[in-house]
Amino acid sequence: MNAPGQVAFGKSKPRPVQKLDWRNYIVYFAFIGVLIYFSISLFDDGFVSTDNLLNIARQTAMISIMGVAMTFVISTGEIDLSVGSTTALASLTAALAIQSGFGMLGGLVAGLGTGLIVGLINGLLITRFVIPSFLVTLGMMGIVKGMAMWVTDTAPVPIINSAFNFLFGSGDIGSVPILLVWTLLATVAAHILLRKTSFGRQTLATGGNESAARFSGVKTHRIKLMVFLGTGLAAGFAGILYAGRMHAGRYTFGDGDELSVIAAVILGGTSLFGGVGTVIGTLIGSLMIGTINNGLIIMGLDVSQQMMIKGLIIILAVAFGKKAMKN
Amino acid sequence: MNAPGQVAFGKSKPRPVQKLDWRNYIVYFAFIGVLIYFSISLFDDGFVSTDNLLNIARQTAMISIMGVAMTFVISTGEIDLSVGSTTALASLTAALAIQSGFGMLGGLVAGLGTGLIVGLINGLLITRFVIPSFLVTLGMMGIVKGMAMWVTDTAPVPIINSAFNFLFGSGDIGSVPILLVWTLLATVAAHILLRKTSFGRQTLATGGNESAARFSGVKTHRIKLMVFLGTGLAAGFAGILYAGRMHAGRYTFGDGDELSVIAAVILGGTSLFGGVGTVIGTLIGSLMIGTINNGLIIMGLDVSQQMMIKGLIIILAVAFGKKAMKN
Amino acid sequence: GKQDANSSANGKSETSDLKTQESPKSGPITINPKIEDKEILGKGPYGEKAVSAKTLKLTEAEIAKIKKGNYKAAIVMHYTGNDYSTAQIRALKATFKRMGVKVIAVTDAQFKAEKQVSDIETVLAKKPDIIVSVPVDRVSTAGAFKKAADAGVKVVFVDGVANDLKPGKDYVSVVSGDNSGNGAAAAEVMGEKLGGKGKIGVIYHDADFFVTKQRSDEFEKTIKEKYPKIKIVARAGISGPNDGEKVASGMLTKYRDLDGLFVIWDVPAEGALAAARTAGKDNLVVTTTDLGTNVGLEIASGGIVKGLGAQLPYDQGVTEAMLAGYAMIGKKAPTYVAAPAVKVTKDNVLESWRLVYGADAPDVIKDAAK
Amino acid sequence: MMENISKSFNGITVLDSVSFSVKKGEVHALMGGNGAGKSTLMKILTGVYSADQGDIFIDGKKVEIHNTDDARNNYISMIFQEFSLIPSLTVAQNIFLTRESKTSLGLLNDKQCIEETEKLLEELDVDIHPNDIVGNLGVGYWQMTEIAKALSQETKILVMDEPTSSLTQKETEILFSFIQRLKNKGYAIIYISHRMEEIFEICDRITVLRDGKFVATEECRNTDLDTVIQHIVGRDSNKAFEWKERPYSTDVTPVLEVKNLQAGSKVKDVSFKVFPGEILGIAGLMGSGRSETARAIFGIDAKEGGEILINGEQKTIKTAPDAIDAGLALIPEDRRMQGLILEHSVKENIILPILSKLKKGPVLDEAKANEMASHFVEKLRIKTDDIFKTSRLLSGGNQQKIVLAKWLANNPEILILDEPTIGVDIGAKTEIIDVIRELADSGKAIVVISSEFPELMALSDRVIAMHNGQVVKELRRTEIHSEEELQHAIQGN
Ligand SMILES: Nc1ncnc2c1ncn2[C@@H]1O[C@H](COP(=O)(O)OP(=O)(O)OP(=O)(O)O)[C@@H](O)[C@H]1O
Ligand SMILES: Nc1ncnc2c1ncn2[C@@H]1O[C@H](COP(=O)(O)OP(=O)(O)OP(=O)(O)O)[C@@H](O)[C@H]1O
Ligand SMILES: [Mg+2]
Ligand SMILES: [Mg+2]
Repeated sequence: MNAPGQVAFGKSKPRPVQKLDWRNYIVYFAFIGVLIYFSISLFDDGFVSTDNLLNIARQTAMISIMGVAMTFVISTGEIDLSVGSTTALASLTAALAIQSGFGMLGGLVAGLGTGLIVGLINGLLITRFVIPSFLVTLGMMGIVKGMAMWVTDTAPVPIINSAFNFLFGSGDIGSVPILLVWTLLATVAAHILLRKTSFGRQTLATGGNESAARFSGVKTHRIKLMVFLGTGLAAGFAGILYAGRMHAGRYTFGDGDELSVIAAVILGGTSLFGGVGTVIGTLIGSLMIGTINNGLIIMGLDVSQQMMIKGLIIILAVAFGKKAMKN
Repeated sequence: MNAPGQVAFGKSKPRPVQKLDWRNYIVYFAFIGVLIYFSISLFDDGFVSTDNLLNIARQTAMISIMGVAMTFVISTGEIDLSVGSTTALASLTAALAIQSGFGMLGGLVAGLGTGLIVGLINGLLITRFVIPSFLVTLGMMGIVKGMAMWVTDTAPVPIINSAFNFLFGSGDIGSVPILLVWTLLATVAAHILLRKTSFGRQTLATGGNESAARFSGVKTHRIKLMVFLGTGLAAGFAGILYAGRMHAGRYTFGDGDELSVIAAVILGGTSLFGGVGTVIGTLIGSLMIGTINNGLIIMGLDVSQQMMIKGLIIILAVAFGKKAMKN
Repeated sequence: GKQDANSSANGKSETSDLKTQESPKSGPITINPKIEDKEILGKGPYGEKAVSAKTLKLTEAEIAKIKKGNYKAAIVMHYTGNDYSTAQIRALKATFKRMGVKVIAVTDAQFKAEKQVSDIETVLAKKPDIIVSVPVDRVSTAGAFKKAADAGVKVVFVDGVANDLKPGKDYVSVVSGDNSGNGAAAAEVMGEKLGGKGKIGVIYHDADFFVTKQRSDEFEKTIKEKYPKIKIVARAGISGPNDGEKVASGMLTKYRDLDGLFVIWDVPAEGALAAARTAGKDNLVVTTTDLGTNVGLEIASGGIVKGLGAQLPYDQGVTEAMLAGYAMIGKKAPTYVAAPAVKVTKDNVLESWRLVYGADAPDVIKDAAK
Repeated sequence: MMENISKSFNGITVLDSVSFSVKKGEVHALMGGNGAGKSTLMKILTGVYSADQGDIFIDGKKVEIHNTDDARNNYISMIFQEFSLIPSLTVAQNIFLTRESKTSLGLLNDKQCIEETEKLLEELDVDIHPNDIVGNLGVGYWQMTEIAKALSQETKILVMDEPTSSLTQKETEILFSFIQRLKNKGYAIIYISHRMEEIFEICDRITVLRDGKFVATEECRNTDLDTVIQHIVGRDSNKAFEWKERPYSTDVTPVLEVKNLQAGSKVKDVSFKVFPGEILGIAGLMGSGRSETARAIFGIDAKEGGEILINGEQKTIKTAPDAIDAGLALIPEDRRMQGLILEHSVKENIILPILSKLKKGPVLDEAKANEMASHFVEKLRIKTDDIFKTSRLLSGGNQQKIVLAKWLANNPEILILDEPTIGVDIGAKTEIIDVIRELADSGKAIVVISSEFPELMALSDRVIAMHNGQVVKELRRTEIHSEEELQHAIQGN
């Protein structure tokens, strides 16, 4: 076959903005808007201090890390509701491993292993039995939560291993929190995986049109299995980070996180219907939710007011972000 | 947007082709299986007593009623996360109206009105601003929950109106709980609406393929607005029923119900991607969850065990129901 | 939300603890005799003065009589996800066992009043003779409890009663920890550690839940009355146990010069600890309520948490079972019984642990206390 | 009557001051290459898009059509090229959507809808049931449902956008008799098709568009095929549909051998061989089981019996990826459901089957991917603004070309094409035929399923006819002298 066309598509013309739809950019506008608003209104209250901004990074690390993994699951058109409870169980298995003298590495293996096993079971049930992922992971959420309560009868397990606690939660490298380092590592890795590798392409293809993907030779079941292993792993790691940050494992960690994680992903611009996904968007979505939480607390509002205003901001930010995009 | 890849590869099936896919029937098998299991194993513990079976009906009434409305929303490919908190607010507005002397009718109007307003705002935001319903209703969930906390500063409001309490929650007609009557009324009405009216047909069409539906003359935005009004109304009514059953309004009523409601709908066989929906399936899904909850308590298990086994049953019931369907 | 409210965690991290804290297999039933008689600050639902749990006793003869009845009991909790509940359930099960009472169900309402009503209905299907319950909400659960009472079930309330139920008639008794005393103890530790002056913050439970409300109210009252030079400059609410870190971080951002922080119970206090560590505020004085493992460890190792007020869930559970036993044999029971609060600091953390849980502290705490 | 209609998307002009008129009782063909703007023009008429400029007149009166309701109120209806059916609803439900008959209680009268649908389907002679779920049907039936839907509506102006692209001759003829009846009733019919022979069979006038510009309107009687083709492609071209004898050997091991294949109710007993360098055509009526055979071979449908041998070796093919590993490729007949990810760009679709060949270390070589995509966009003349355009926004024929490009890029050993040129314009069709021949010449085995006899005759070295799930006849191309012979073969006698 002859030389490929020298009509350089996408080179002579400006690169089209149309690669993903507006939703992917809204969150940037919305996030910037929220940041500016709080920076001005809460300037005197220390909102813009480096410490506080780093705090936001710390507080959102677990949601961000689970979010980038969830981006893959949602990109395939599936959902994983079990991440929150997996986080709890992983924090406990990690803590128990350390308590039993297996050291930092033992804790790491136990926590990640817990996540991987949950992800594996989810993935196998979804692909082999073709049960909707909503039901599988809802069931799994209960099972894992029950196990987390049962394993120590709801008692927390303290972790006395300062290397573990430093490396997986409490430490700072210079003035950069280790949690921020983990977040960035996870985001960059996931971004490359989604945008730059054939696995990422196949993930999006599976979500875009599963049967067309299969006709094109994509092993869609394997892709789905992999993405659930991914959320499992991320939830396990988030559990380790909770443990390191709080110097303990506890069954309440991560409680309700599934909703925050999914919210961050959707806010970031990934479509619940699959086929469209953005890791960076998810990170920004997570940071935005974290910033709102932080700002409203610093404002000194009641919990009820915080809830109302947070809801309002989410809706307004998206609506205005969309408007800004159009212009 | 419809879900590509959802439609199977078109295997030839014996005629007449099933109207809905296997998932709609699974829940019946699963439900019957669960009932039989508990009836045998818990026979001596009074599981099969009329009282207990009616209890299950009472306990699931609100979920069922919100579920049948949610069936429409999910059939259009959307989702409504705000029903739980709307329920809480409606119970409070109803209670406050009665407390302020507007009587039973006042309470009814206040509760239903609350629900309708929330539904209206959801619907308008989703159709006019084209924001994903997940984000709109997530935001709304926070706003409404915040309002419910704020309106009485988290204090419950007692209802001293025996007619209201009888009619909307605590009463029995003969030995039939009034909650069961409401559930059946709602289910029958919704079933007819979905299966026998052009509104129902257009709801399914909107979820099946929105742009094709629009080409065919379906006013898809109006349909979406209507289905959100529907969940709003149902949530308002569920709030009234909680209030009548508990003789009070309280900000925690319905907390987390959105997940149970959506679970009942999906378990019933409605697809999260839209286009396929079944009201009866939702009712059975809701009853099944209620039966499991009830049976496990009667079994006398610890809470952690209850959680684990409930999750297991959901997964197994669906898997076996599917197998039973195939044979 | 469905989250935690009043109390929490602790250490039954080694199974051996479990055995030691159970009461002896024979002999009369009483609460742990080592508990000292302290004045109870809180008042009963009808303004009654509290009767000390120490005055209760079931003799061997009475126990034998109860055993003959082959009674059934249901435990209807508001929540079971914290140590306060688990310790009570453990004590209830053990004590009922000695009384020959069968525990037929344990339920968890997840802080949802509507679920508790369902739970009561469900357990009634098993026809229990006794219900021991922490009511989620005194208003909205009243109907269900009334229904139980009307069905002849003897109800023992814990920490609160449902409206419109008459003591001695509709319910046997209400057993309560001394919540106010808990708050007062935490305030006293705060006052002592700060030397009577400084700026502090309060993280309270932003919900209509009287258990936690009594604690924070009494904390603030005690600070104002006893330590006028300590100023409460910041106040923020949490809605669940996982909010501690976020709220404390925000508070420390806004008020960099805080000297002390009271957190409503130990789980969010752990979050506050993480926040204080990241903010580099090693000299912050944190006090709280409930003796959980992690805060216990922190106190023992001389960390940021300096002390707390604790209740006695295990003995409270024993008390509840005893009162149910009273009802079974028609023995007159006091309608309001309270167990005192314990003030825990580094000096007495190991003894307090023994008092609270009837067992030795876990090794980690013992090591840290050395 | 439409006057000076212009339309552009994102600044790219798609229609440039086009005028077009159709009279009562006339069948007016609208022709042009892929992406010429035919569908867009008709969507403006039916209110799906609004024109940037220009006016529409009906019966001499200027009308405003801004949405599909306006069109309906003016009695305009359309068979859409991309189908306006709801996959999850039944045939009857789709046909009567928003126009259901009601009982006296205001409830849906499904029984009546089903009865009417039954009648309609009978008249159209389609063997589907009103209660069949549309999503479970093949494209051919899908298209028939769409036609039935249009015919069931009261209308004055009926637009048919490639109504026959997935139909076999039999259905096409039935449709034409319908069109004749409607024409006699005084309907105005606008007919879009790339099948030249049809145009001359039923149309009265022809209007040709090229690149969004009006080229000519001619009376059918006064023109001929060559002139029209010249209008469409803008140059001479008639080497097209001519079969060329190509040498290949049948003494060697067949590349693909199918033995007694059985799958589902539609594939009862299918055996055939394909030799290296050979192009095998499969002819058959709608529902004869051709597509099912292809799908069973490719591992999409479960096989219930028979063997697949590749280069003489027996292969177990349970899934599509298995098939691909074995060197097979299938171009599916349904580009919307199986061929494309409509929401993804042209480039993403083209490179999907060949991702593994585009690696640079662990990551994808984007530059090479862009090059590859651009190359095929050029080669198949896919009309798109750039390779990053969302596939859904391309014209139907250009979407089909992407599906082809996907598999040509993969360079498989055995290529099965199921209706490969649905909706592709006459110019591109000849080029695609050349590409397929080129592939065969390089020693690949090719199987072509097609309902268009001219195409089948032009391509195949050998043709097998299927009827009712069985191979009923095998003919060497040299033995076939006319389309009638093929027609006979597929009737099963
Ligand atoms: N919504 C849209 N956005 C951007 N471009 C569009 C859109 N709709 C159509 N186009 C472009 O307009 C051009 C004309 O498309 P149209 O569908 O009218 O072609 P057509 O003549 O019907 O071709 P075919 O014979 O292949 O169906 C194409 O290049 C297509 O890519
Ligand atoms: N009566 C029916 N009920 C349900 N599905 C049917 C029915 N008839 C056909 N189908 C489906 O329709 C598709 C077949 O349509 P199609 O027209 O492509 O058949 P075919 O055998 O490939 O013939 P051709 O390719 O000539 O059209 C298959 O997916 C088949 O399962
Ligand atoms: Mg077209
Ligand atoms: Mg076919």
